[in-house]
Amino acid sequence: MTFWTDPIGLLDAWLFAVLTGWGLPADVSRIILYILGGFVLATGAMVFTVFLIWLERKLIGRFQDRFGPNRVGPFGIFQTVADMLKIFTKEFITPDGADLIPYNLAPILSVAGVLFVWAVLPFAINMLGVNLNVGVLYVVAAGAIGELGMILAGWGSNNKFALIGAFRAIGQMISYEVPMILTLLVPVMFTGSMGLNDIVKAQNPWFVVVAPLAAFIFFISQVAENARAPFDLTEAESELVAGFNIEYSGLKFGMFYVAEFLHAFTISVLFAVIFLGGWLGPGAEKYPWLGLLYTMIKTTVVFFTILLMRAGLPRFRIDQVMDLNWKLFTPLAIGILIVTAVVDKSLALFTPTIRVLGLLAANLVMLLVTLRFLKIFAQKKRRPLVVPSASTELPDDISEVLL
Amino acid sequence: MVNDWVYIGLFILISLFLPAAAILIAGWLAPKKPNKIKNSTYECGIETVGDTWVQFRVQYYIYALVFLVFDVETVFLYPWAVAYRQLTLFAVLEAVVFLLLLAGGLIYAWKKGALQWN
Amino acid sequence: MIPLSWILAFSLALFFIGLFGAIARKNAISILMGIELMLNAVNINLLAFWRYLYSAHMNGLVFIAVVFAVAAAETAVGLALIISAYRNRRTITAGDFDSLKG
Amino acid sequence: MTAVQIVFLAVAALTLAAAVMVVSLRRMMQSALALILALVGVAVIFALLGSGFFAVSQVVVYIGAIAILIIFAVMLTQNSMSPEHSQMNPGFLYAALGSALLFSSLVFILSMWVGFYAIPVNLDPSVDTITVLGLSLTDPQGFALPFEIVSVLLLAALIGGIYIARDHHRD
Repeated sequence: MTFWTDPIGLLDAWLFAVLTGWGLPADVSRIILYILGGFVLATGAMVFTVFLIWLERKLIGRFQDRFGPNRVGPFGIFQTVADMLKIFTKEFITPDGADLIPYNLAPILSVAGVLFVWAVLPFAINMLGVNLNVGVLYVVAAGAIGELGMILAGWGSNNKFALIGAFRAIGQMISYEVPMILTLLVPVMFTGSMGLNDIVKAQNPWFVVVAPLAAFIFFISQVAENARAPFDLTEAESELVAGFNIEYSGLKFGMFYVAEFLHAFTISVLFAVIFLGGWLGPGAEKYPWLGLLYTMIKTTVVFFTILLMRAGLPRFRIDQVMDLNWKLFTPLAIGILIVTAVVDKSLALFTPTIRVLGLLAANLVMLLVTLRFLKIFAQKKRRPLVVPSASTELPDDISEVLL
Repeated sequence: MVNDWVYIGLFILISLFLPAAAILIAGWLAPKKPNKIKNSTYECGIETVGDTWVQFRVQYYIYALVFLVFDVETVFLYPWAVAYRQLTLFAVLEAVVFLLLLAGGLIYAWKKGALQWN
Repeated sequence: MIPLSWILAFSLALFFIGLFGAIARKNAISILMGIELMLNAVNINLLAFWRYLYSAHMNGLVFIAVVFAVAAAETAVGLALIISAYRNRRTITAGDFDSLKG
Repeated sequence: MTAVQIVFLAVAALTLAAAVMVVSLRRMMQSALALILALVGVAVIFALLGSGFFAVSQVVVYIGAIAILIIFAVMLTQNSMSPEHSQMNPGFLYAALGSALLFSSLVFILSMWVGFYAIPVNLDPSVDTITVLGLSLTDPQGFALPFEIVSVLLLAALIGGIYIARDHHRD
């Protein structure tokens, strides 16, 4: 156990020795170390958000042919720090008639719902909070807490628009949770465990290779759950009066903001861990720092994709969002689950290569069938529009968007 | 195993504490000058009309209903997925029947137009 | 460890609070919430008995899962009924649903 | 008293307080929030009893879905009950009395049962409960029938709920 093979274990053993050396019982020292570790991890995540906000603004600026923040510090890197200083000293305006407990609990729950996930994220083979044996479901449960935060915000504000925004947000989030839960079953099936670190270790080859469709659906439903462009119709900042968070000001509003940005990064890590092999890579088992590097590279790729989607795609309409979920993703996710389970079980006796090829072929067939169906539906839908009344409406079918 | 949950419990408390502490500190730093106009409900400058807690379309409830049914299935399907490696083909087919019944419910909802946003 | 008696006393108390809610409240949604509390108390009991007395068998755990499903089905249909009744009669007071009275 | 016992007592007290709030608060929304608190308390108890899977499922199913459904229903029917009036049936004191009586008599009867003072056996750490649960759920000699019946039940609930809740006047 050296600094290069197990840095956290080393630090932990050393601190444990120090604490017990002071005469503390072993249990108490262990709990103190847990609290310390948790604090470092959670605070690290929050501080990291400051950097993420700068990165995102800078990149979105570049995508849109602007400079982005460039005044405070080199490349404007201290811009968010300045923003933070400002937001910390802004007044809290509490609307009349607000239900105070839900109103104040909501921003806390929103951030906490994202932070919870960090307890189980494996960044390297031995750099993680815990490898919880129900890790995947724990992540889903944390999402439920975030939803609760939104509903409380909408309710507590005593404002029609906030409530309508909250309803829309919740409707969208719970809808996209369905394909997410279904597609998450596929990696669990391949692994035989719900622990995220076990899932990483089992990826030979990466799950994105054996279950590309599931990975795609999981990715899109996570982005939708994060409620950012192109799925940000709960907020639509350029068109509507914000969303559920309209009555918040100062840092309480900032907390929703932090939650959103941290969430975007968290789902990138999650996707990298569950489908892109997490810390797997040459030499990562021996040298966790390499594993950390691999995780970060994969996460960055996913994060860039999310940002590109945000910058490049137009916003969906609410009926498109709902149709995309209920009429395409959910049935497809059920189909994927059934086909994967049956194909994998029937190929269990063959060599791994044949198994992988079989699963790939199954995915390809499903993709082709889906595209075929979408085409038929699109033609069916399009027929009334051919009437010579020269309707200039845009096609309002989800399949149009996808094809 | 139990230790895992101790860590999770402590971590949950910490992640609730951090944002709460930040908000408290900000509340202590920030000025407090409430007045009637500032505290009134923000509805684009228009006076609030009627009861705030307006009623909502039933569509949201139907989405939540379908979601609930698919959510409960996790309790059954996740243990099945964890045990998948040790299952026989027959046991896998049982879960397929389970999923097909749920898919039948989804198709019913679709045909009845319950999934249609209008 | 926690003695079984504590857990059983706790779940009994939760059950009877739920029972009181289900009997004494006027509002149909409140009645449903009382029933949820009772089902949760039952689940605690099932888990406790599994853990303390029958940890070799899976019966208790399967039953908990079934109770989850039953609770979900009951909530879904119950609330749908309440909403439907509200739409027709503008009330969700359980005592007012008396149109079948002769 | 060990640390586990202290945590249990604190959580149990919190859960019971929340449950009392559920049945006594006048505003439905606050009552629903108290219900969520009680459900979280029960989830913690599940974790203390050594079943992390059901603790997490409790949060996913009860808080993530059932509580949200209840909140939706509360909002949909908001105007029907004004919180100024009593939410209790006229004879609620009898209900309270009856519940308390039944509770104490049951505790009294239970206290004479030997199993009441049982101490938990240590779980075999080599057995993964979730895997065993999954195996027995699909085992034809085990619980395959309940497993399939549950899917029929859920299907029935889905169809029934949608049929009832839909607005029949609109179409």
